[in-house]
Parts: sequence; C-alpha cells; structure tokens
Amino acid sequence: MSSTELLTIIEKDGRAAKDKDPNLSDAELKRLYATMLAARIMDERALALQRQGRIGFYLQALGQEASHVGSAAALRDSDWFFPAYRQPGIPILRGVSFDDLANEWYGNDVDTSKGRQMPVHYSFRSANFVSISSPIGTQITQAAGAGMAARIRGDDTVFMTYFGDGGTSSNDFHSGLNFAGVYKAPVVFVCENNQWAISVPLKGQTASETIAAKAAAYGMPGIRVDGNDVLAVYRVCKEAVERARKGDGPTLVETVTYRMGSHSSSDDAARYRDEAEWESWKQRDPLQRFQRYLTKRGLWSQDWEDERAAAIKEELNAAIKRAEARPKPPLASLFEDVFMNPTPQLREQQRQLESLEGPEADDIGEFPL
Amino acid sequence: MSSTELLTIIEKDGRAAKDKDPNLSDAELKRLYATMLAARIMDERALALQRQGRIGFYLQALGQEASHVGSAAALRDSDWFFPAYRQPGIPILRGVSFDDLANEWYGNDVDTSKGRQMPVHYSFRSANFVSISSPIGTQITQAAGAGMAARIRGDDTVFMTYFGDGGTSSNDFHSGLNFAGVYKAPVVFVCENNQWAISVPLKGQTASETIAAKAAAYGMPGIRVDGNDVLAVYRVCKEAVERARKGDGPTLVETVTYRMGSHSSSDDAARYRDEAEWESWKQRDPLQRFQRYLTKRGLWSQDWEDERAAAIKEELNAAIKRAEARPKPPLASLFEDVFMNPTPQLREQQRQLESLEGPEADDIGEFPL
Amino acid sequence: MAQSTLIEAVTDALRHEMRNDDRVVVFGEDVGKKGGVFGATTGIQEEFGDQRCFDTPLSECGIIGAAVGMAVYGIRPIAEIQFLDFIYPAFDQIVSEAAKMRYRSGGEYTCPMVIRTPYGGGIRGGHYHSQSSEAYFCHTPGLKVVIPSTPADAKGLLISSIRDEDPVMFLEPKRSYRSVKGEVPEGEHVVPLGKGRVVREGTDVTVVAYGAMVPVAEKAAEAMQQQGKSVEIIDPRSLVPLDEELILESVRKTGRCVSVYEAPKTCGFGAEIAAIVAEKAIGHLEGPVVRVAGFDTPFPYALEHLYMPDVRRVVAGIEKTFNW
Amino acid sequence: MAQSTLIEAVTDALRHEMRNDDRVVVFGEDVGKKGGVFGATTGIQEEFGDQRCFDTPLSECGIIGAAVGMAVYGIRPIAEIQFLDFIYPAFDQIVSEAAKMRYRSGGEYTCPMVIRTPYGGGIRGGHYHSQSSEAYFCHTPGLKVVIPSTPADAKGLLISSIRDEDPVMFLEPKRSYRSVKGEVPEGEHVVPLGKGRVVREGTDVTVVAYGAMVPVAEKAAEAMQQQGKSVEIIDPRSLVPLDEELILESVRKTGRCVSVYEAPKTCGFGAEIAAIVAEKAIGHLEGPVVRVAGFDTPFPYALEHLYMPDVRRVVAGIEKTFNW
Ligand SMILES: Cc1ncc(C[n+]2csc(CCOP(=O)(O)OP(=O)(O)O)c2C)c(N)n1
Ligand SMILES: Cc1ncc(C[n+]2csc(CCOP(=O)(O)OP(=O)(O)O)c2C)c(N)n1
Ligand SMILES: [Mg+2]
Ligand SMILES: [Mg+2]
Repeated sequence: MSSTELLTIIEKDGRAAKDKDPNLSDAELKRLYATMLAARIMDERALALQRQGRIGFYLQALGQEASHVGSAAALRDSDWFFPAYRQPGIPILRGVSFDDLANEWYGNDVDTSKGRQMPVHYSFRSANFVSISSPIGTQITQAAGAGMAARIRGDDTVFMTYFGDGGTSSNDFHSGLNFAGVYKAPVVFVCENNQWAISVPLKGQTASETIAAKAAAYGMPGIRVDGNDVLAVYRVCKEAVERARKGDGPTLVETVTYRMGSHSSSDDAARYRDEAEWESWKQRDPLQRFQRYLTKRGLWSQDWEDERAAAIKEELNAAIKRAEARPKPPLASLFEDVFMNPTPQLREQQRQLESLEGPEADDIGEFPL
Repeated sequence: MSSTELLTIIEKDGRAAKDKDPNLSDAELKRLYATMLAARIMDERALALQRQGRIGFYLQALGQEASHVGSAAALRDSDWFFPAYRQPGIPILRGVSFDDLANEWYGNDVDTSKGRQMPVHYSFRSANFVSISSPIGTQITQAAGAGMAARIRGDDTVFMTYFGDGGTSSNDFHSGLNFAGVYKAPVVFVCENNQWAISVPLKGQTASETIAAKAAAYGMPGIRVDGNDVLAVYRVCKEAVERARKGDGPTLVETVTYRMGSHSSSDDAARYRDEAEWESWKQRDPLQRFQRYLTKRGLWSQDWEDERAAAIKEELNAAIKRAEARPKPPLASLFEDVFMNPTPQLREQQRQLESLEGPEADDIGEFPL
Repeated sequence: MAQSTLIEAVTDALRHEMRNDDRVVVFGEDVGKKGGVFGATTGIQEEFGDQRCFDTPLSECGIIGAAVGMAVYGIRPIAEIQFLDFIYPAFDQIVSEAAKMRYRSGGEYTCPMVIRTPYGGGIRGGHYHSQSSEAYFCHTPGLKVVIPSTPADAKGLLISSIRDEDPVMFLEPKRSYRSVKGEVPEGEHVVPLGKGRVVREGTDVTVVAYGAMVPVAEKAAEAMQQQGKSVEIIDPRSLVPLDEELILESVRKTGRCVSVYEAPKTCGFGAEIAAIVAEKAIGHLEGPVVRVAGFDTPFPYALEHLYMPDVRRVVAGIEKTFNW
Repeated sequence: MAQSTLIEAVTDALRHEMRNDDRVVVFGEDVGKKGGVFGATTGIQEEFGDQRCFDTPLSECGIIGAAVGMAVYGIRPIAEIQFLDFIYPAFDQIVSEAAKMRYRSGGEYTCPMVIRTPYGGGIRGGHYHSQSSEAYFCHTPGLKVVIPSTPADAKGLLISSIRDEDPVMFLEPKRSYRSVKGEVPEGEHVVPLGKGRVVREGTDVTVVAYGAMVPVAEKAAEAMQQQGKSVEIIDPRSLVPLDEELILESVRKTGRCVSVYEAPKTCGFGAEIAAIVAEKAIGHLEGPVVRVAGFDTPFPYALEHLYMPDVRRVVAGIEKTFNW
C-alpha cells in the first residue's frame, strides 16, 4: 500500500486474494452489506421526498457506500466521528434510527438538532457522531484537536474524520493534518475522493498526483485505496486505526470513488459532466461488487436482498410518516442553545416575538443549491 | 537536486565543483557579495539604533544574507517580489537607497509608506517590491494570483515570494501553492527555513521530513538547497525562474539556513535556544563562505572589504542622519489612502481632529515583540 | 429598457464590463461551466473563454488571496464567493490585505477588486446559507460595501464597483435574485457608490432598509398608510461610503427612525444608523430610534420565517416610534 | 491582597484554574518555554508540563480548530492568539464553529473554550499589532466577549470565562498589561460575566468605556470635574452579555451618553451603546449621544498618538453633549 498505488481486494468476479482479505465474520459481512443497502435505499427515498416537495433539500451518497461504511466499521463504538455530509451509512451502522434521520430532514420538534440546520446536517451524540457543518473542511482541525485531547487525557479513543477531494483545498485540511502530524494525534483522515467538487473535477482542484501523496507534507502515511471495495477500505482503515490507537499517529486515507449522483438535490450534473465517465463508474458499483464476493461466500441471494430491502423500506416509510406528522419546533426553541443560559437580550427578543399578533410570514423561497 | 537532498556548491575551503558552479561574471559575483555585506552592516546598525531608542523596532536577517540575495539575483529587474520581513538585501540589490530604507524605520514624512507600518515593513514600488505585511503568509497566495494574472495578460514576468519555516503552516501557504500548481503560475516560492519561528523549532512546526517535500502535495518540484551558499541558492533559483518563465509552472525552494539573531529586537533567543546549535551554525556563515570562494577567484581581499564596508557605513550614516531629522508625516496623512478619495465620514473625522486644541497625547508605550 | 430579474442584471453588468475592459476577469467555485450555483455567471465562460472566467479550487483563502495579487499586479479581478457564509476562510485576506494594501503601502500599491457574493435569508438555506454579515465589512476601514435592492441598481452599482479603484464587497440579496424584477437600462448604466435612494417619500417616519429588506419595508409602509401614517423609505445602497446626509435629512423631517436589517441585532448596521441619528439629529427626534433585525441567535432552518424581519415586525417597530 | 499588574493577574488566573481543574490546557504560539511574547504564560509550562501548556505550529486556524475539537471532546482549552490582529486565519473556526456548535447541534455538543488575546493600541505596534476588532465578535451570536480594565477584573473575569460553558473571547488591553496596576485578591476570585462596573459615580454625563480606554476616561472625567461637570464612568467588562440596565440607569440619571472605544468608529461597539440608548432612554436624553473612537482608517504607526482616543478627544466628546 502506498500513496500512489491503489489497493483493491475484491476482484471483478468477486474473488479476493487470500493474503489481502480481512477475513471478517459472516455476521459482520452481512451487517456491512445491509448497512450499505439501507444507506442506498434511504438516499433514494429521501431524494424522492425532496422531488415531491416534502423536504427542502437532500444530498445523496450514491456510489460511495463502501467508502464510508467500510471505513467506519474499522472503529469501536467508543470511537468518534467528525463527519462531512456524505456518509449516511455511518449513523445507520451505529444504530441511529430512521426516525432520528427523518426528523432531521423535516427539522421537526423532535429533531436532535432542533430544526437548526438544513437536511443531512445530522448531530447524533448517541453515536459519537459530531454535528455536521456546511463550511467545507472545518471538521478536520477539530478531529485533530479531539485527538490531541484524547492523548492529553490519556484515553485510547480514535477519531475518524471525512472530507471530499474539494475539502483537501481547505485551510483546515492543511492545519488539521499538520497539527495531527506534529502531535501524533490518533486520527484517521478519510478523503472520499469522488472526483468532483460540485462542478470542479479533481484536476481543477489540485496538481498533486494523488490525494494520498499530500500526506508526506505532514509526515504521516498516505494510503490510496479503491473506495468502491468495502473490504479494501475496511482493511486500510483498520490498520490506520490500530496505528492510531497504539500511539503511532495519524494516517491519511484516500478512498478513490465516484459521486454517482448530482452534487445535491439542487444540482444537475448533466450540465458539466460527461455521460461516459459516469457509465464507466457505473460498472464499479460498490454494492454489486460486494454482492459478488458475498455470493462466492454463500452469504448473498436475491431473496435475502429483497427481504432486507422490503424490511428497510417499511421501517423507513413508517419513520418518514411519523416525522412528517410532527410539528415544527416551538418558537421558544429559536432562542435556546445560543448559550447555556439565555442572555437578557435574548429573553427580551423572545418576548417581543411572542407579543406579535397577526399571521406569520410565509414567503420564504426555495433553496437552489 | 531533490526534495530531501541538499545542494551545496561552495565547499568549506571555498572550492566549487565545476559542473555545479553557475559561472557568474566577476562583476556579478562582487555585486552579490557587496549586497550581502551591505545588508549585514545595515542590519547591525539598525539594531543598534533600536537599542539606543532611536527607532522603535527592528528585525534582523543575520545569517540569511545568501539565501535572499542569491535567490533575488536570479530575477530580472522587471520581475516582482512578494517578500516577507527578513530580506533586507533585496531592496539593496535592486538599488533602493539607504535613505528610503531609513525613512521607513523612522516613519517620517518621506517614508514611501507614509509612516503607516512598523520598521522593516517596506514598500518599494520602484523595485517591484510589494508592501510587506505582518500577518504571516499572506503574500504567498498573492504571489500566486499575480502569477495567474501575468499568464492571463500574456506577459513573462516571474514572481518570487518569501516566507519562513513557520510560514509553511499558514493557510496561505496551502492555498498559494495549490493555486499556483493548478494554474501553472510563474512563481518561485522561497521558504527560508531558518529552523525557528520565534521560539518554536522546526520539529514543532511540522512532521514533514523536509519543507521541500511539501511541494509534492501541489504537483510542483521541491528543491532543498544550502541556504548559506549563495551560489547554490542562485543556481537553484535561476533554474526555477527559467522554468517559470517558460510556462512550466512554479517551484518550491527550501533554503536551509539559520536565524543567527533573536527573532526581533523585542526577543531574546537565549531564553529558549541552545548556544551549541548557534555555535555550529556560526561556522557556516554565508559571508565567510562566499569570501573563501571569491578569494580563490582572486576577487576578495581584506582591503577591498574594508573599503566597501567603510563606504557603506558612511552612506548609511548619512542617510540615517537625514531620516532622523525629518518630521513625522502631517496629520492629514492619517486620512489619506484609505480609499483613492476620502469619504465624507473621513473628511469629517479629519476636521474634528484638526479642530482640537491642547497638547497631543504622549503616553504611547513600548513594543515588546 | 427590458424587464429583468436582479440576478440577470448582475450577469448583464459582468458581461458589460468584461466587454468594456479586458483586464476584468471572473472566477470562483463553479462559476465556469456551471455558471455559478445561482447562475449569475451563466454564459460568461462561453463568451469570454476560460482565461477570463474560470473555476477555482475549493479555497476562499486562495480565491481572495489570488485576487489581491492580481489587483496589485494590475488586472481587475471579480471574485465570486459562493455564499457569504463561506467567506470566512478568506477573512484574513479581506481585512488584513485587500482593505489595507493602499494605506499600508502609502498608496504605492492598490487593490481594485470586487468580491461578489449572495447573502441573506429567505430561501430555506438554514444555518449556513443565509447569513448577513455586512457589518463585519462595514467596520473594516478600506472596504466599500455595496448592496443593491433592485435589478437596475444591481447593474449600475456593480458596474461602478468594478470601475472603482478600491476593494468593494458587493453583497447580493439572494432572496431577491429571482423574486425582484424591474426595468434595467440596456448598455452603459452607472449608479455611483455613496448615493442613497429614496424608495418612497413620506412625512411621519423614516425607515432605512437595504437589500431584501426593502420590499419588506415597502409592504410595511403600505400597511402603515392604512393606519394613516406616511412612511419614508431610504435605501442607502452603499453602506460604505454611506449617504449620511440623505438619512439625516429624512429623519430631521420625519422625527422618527427605524432601521431594518436581517443580521443579528447586536452591532449590526442598524446600530450604526441609530448612532448617527442619535448624534446628529437628536434635536429632531420625536420617538425612540428603533431597530428591527435578526435575533441574536445563529440562523435557524425550520423557524426561518420567524427569524427574518417580516411585515408584522417592521410594522411593530414603526408603531413603537409613535407609541412609547 | 497583593498589588499586581494586569498581565500578572492574567497569569495568576491561568495558574489558579489549571491547579483547580486538570482538564484546563493552555496553548498557542510561543506560550511554552518563551512564556508568550508578552509573558502571560511565564512559568506555566514549568509548573504544568508540556502536555498542558504547549507551543503550536504557526496556524491560528489550527489553534482554534483544535481548540474546538478539544472542547467538543471534553477538555477545557485556553488558546492564546499572539495578537488580535492575527486571529483572522481562525475567523471561520470562531464564527462558524465555536459560536454555532451548541445551537446547530441542538445542544448535543458544546464548545466551552477561551480565546485569550492581547488587543488594542498604545504600544507603538503600528498597523498590525494594535487593532481592536471586538465588534466583529460581539456581532456573532454564540460568543461571549470579555474585556477587563483592571488587574482584579482580569483575574476574576478570566476565571469566570474558563468556567463558562460557552466560548469566550477574552480580550486583554495590551497597553494596560504593565501600565495598570492594582490590588488583586489571592486565590479564588470570581467576577461574573454580564455585570458591569461603575468606575466612578457622577451626575451630569455617562461615559461608557472599556479596556485601555477606562484610564483615559478617568483622566477626562477629572478634567471635566474642573469645569464643574460630574462624569459617571461605566465599564461594561463584558460586551456580550452586556449589562444594559447599568448603562441605561446611568443615562436615565445623567441624560447624556458618550462611548469611548479604540476601534474604527463605524459599526464599532459604541454604535451599539448609542443604539441601545437611543431606543431605550430616548425620553431622558438631553444631548446628542456621542462616540469617541478610532478613525475609520487602518491603524497607523507614526501617528498612533493622534489615532487613539486621548483625554482631549474624550473631553471634546463630553463637551459636545452639553454644547450642541
Ligand atoms: C468553505 C465552503 N466553501 C464553499 C462551499 C460550497 N460547497 C458545498 S459542497 C462543495 C463541494 C465539495 O466538494 P468535495 O469536498 O469534493 O465533497 P463532495 O461534495 O464531492 O463530497 C462546495 C464548493 C462550502 N460548503 N463551504
Ligand atoms: C498570522 C500570524 N500569526 C502570528 C504572528 C506573530 N509572528 C510574527 S513572526 C512569527 C514567526 C515566524 O516564523 P517564520 O515563518 O519561520 O519566519 P522567521 O521569523 O523565522 O523568518 C510569528 C509567530 C504573525 N505575524 N502572523
Ligand atoms: Mg468530491
Ligand atoms: Mg523561521
């Protein structure tokens, strides 16, 4: 494994080289697949909700399921995530319910983040899944800092942070990796290189030969892995996590993958992207690839998939129904959580708002991005 | 030349390997030496002025003369500098007078930057030497942008920007090199790695094996050169400049050198730095090294040096005397150059200030850094 | 004169100046083939090529740092920042560099550049696609801050901004991009920076509003009309330089002043309006100087409609200047 | 009680809290062996070791980003930024992350941290070692902003800030570091955030000043005393949360208000003071609400003494509230 070669484990036909296979248990393999499947189904469903005008916005992870599920599976439950917005499989893997996910899309009164953020910007304390931010890259330095804190405290938590190829251009990528390198922070930096940052292709993002090559600038290993191969991603990340936990410092992992959808529900990739490129990646679908491996091991059948898919859909639809039926957060919630305790100014502003009569404004427009 | 090896040309005894020597003319060699000498004398004199309380602050470049004079000499006069604060030899090389330099220290009425900045933050339009900023690193993206502009305009200007080892941690280092890499901007990025950022040693700055190694992250060559060897620096930079001018893009040059003085007139390196380290670098003084080479070529003698030094001191002292005798800038200058034309608000503020009677405040304190 | 939307007027101004001056270049994230996430640069790369209109890496620090270098070297950069909320990685280059270049170099180096960026709420953008932080820039000497509220002003002010010899923050009210339409003069159309506009004349109270708050103020004025109160609305159009005299004249006439802005109330631009009025028109005031603003909270998503100043809040603010 | 300088009081507070709570860590550029460029962390690394007091690479973005991550994870970071002028590379982490973490996560994640930084002029630091940009932070919901003017307050407010559950910008008036001395209680000493201090009682005019402007205001008050005018001085101590009532009570009593601050006038914190007074004490005002501030220019070097509000400018400002 190096910063220029690409590690692949599952071959086209589903075979895996013995010396490379991470040898996960049957149950673990099925759990990974089921998580990837759930993420895909949820993504599809949520985009449909957006198209129907039932939720305001959505960001799919179509095609990147192996990349984030495979990496996340390398952690213990006590380890932490500093995620970006394209890892829906992680909360699912960590047992977050569809209710909690759907509540966030609707920004309703039981949303864990109280309707403060756009859809897909989850916060799940129960899963050590830190609140997602929109500004690109900010989670990267935070993960480095949390890793420094764990070392100071002397605990053995490992931190995994996610960002895209675009994110490598951010200020925080540079500072985050630099700090982690200097302090040997127990962090795995996962760059999901899906080739595009909205409409900007990788070669417009950096002249670096690979993303993994950037690790040298920070004195840490940089590993390039086939991001559509869940076992390869798992294996590389598992090694990085172990290194981190032992105190040997951070790793940059580049998962080479592809954004199969548009950037978001507001974007139309057809305006700037080549159909042929998409087609070629379509052949490398991470679920199909994993299916072939599981089939070879006798762990996958169409029936099993259909049954799982049906169960997921049912659960999900029920959750959506419940989420949709809930009201918006109460007016008072607007003024909560600015600080632990509201200031006199906030209390006054709340009172003023509460004292108003007449209809509330309703001419809020649509989000284009 | 590579990003981990160190190019040296002048050997300890003053010899230079034929295949490496850039073969500068006698006149050019003497000009380089004289510039380094002038920079050193000026630095010493200015620090003394600060110690005498005659100027408020000073930043020396002691020990780094070869690094910045050698690199700057690789440019044409029409090329531009985006400098940091530790390259006093560059304005001297470009023919800026001691008067202009001293006027800046005093912030007097004929200072090119009108007394707006602390000593050593020069701006010399006449020398294509862009106004020095205090915030570390900001010049780096600007140089990249200027390089992009030259390409857009289709001219062949080359840009050289300087920063320290500490500067490589800045946001602008990352963005500047990334942009230059993507757009093949004609920029030479010179990192004067003097081993310290105030009290922070290089290993506290980055875990990268070398600074030059960081170039890979941006798809550009990174060259490591003995920064106390003026010919090696010149040669490496000359090649980088030529590559840039041809349209082949940017280069990161790491000049390995040492900050022989304290960080600034406010700092005392003895509080955090090892005497032995300093001693070992003292043996590698760039002027002495160059002297030995020049002596071998019959271009240096103690008499010549003494004569040059005396002339420089005389000129310098006269300039200091003139600068010191000049008044502060007029009150009106406070309100100039905020915009091309003052706003009504600025005019009003100026009138208010002018209307005041009584003594001006005089309890401004001392600068500690 | 053609009817156009505010965003079409922006594109029109860009095209006009790029034809007019070949030093003008446009860049930012996704401004090329995609034409920007809101479409403001639609067709620009096609017409002017990818040397004069190009995409950048995802670094606002790089975008603005490069723009400063370009401006110093002598071309005319127009940098698009995708959302004002994402400008902060570039904040150092804006406040420490662009704003101070002319001053710190004694006028030897200058920084004529435009930073265009959509700002403000009203499009369900939530926490990070809705902010109004114009006050940060107004508090930074060396920056001009321009905010149009109509298509004609968008064109005329943007053209002036591009021709200006100093850095200009050109903030575009994204809520108005397509919702506000109007006549826009074709070809050359210049609206000078530093001159406000009387949106509506009135005699009883002055409302100062800009950007997407102008239409809200207008509706509130109509509501007040029905209560028999005559509202004068002033749109300063550029916050820096500010047309203080226009505001003061109006307040001296009406005796009352309300400012309306979307940003958090504390230290927002409305505080500046209030401070000017309280210093220079104190003898004319007949009621409290009122601010109707965003709350001192981060921007919410689900309750955006409660956060943004709306007609009922502006009306309540105006009423307060009468009944106190 | 011992006499100490303001900067000694800062060190005292750090030491006290680091002894008190082993989650507290201190870091920044040159804070370790060197003890900070002003010496505020002198002896801290020696006492607490280099795990709890350490130097960082030269990246404010990294310093604050790491601090946010630490705070979220559960330790108590105190980040030193060498000069407020150099905080802007970290602006995104401050305004987009630290300030918004609690709100955007619905209270699931919090960010209790302190950013300590010297600010202001008066030490011949010129363009980039003198700025006062407190207003940027006051305008950012989610941040507390604290500025001490005496050694005792420096200690008591810093201890409160470290114990606070939210991010606090702790701005230290560097001009006062050694020039202002006073009694400082030993051991535990807490001054709550959000409570202002009456620096001097008076009946004719209220002056609101903070940081290094307090001593200037005091001298001006003495000068006014000789003209037979009695000046009340209020030091808010924390700008957010602001002790509005203390200021309003005073202005209702005196009928006049002057704010004094070093920052550029436009959109500075004095505008907020003026706006509050013009909204809530309008019926009591007997003269214009005046601001004495830095000019709307970048900070100069040679003419610093003219730029900074001084006694004659404060006196002129006060006089204006009487003669207009
Ligand atoms: C600082 C910042 N600038 C711009 C944006 C707008 N934006 C949102 S996503 C995106 C592209 C991100 O690309 P990448 O990092 O590759 O992640 P991907 O979407 O491909 O997963 C951009 C430019 C932002 N959110 N934050
Ligand atoms: C953004 C920023 N942070 C902090 C400082 C304070 N400071 C001035 S010089 C310096 C160290 C610079 O080290 P390096 O880049 O190696 O340059 P050198 O002084 O060694 O030439 C620091 C921290 C600054 N000027 N700007
Ligand atoms: Mg991407
Ligand atoms: Mg250095």
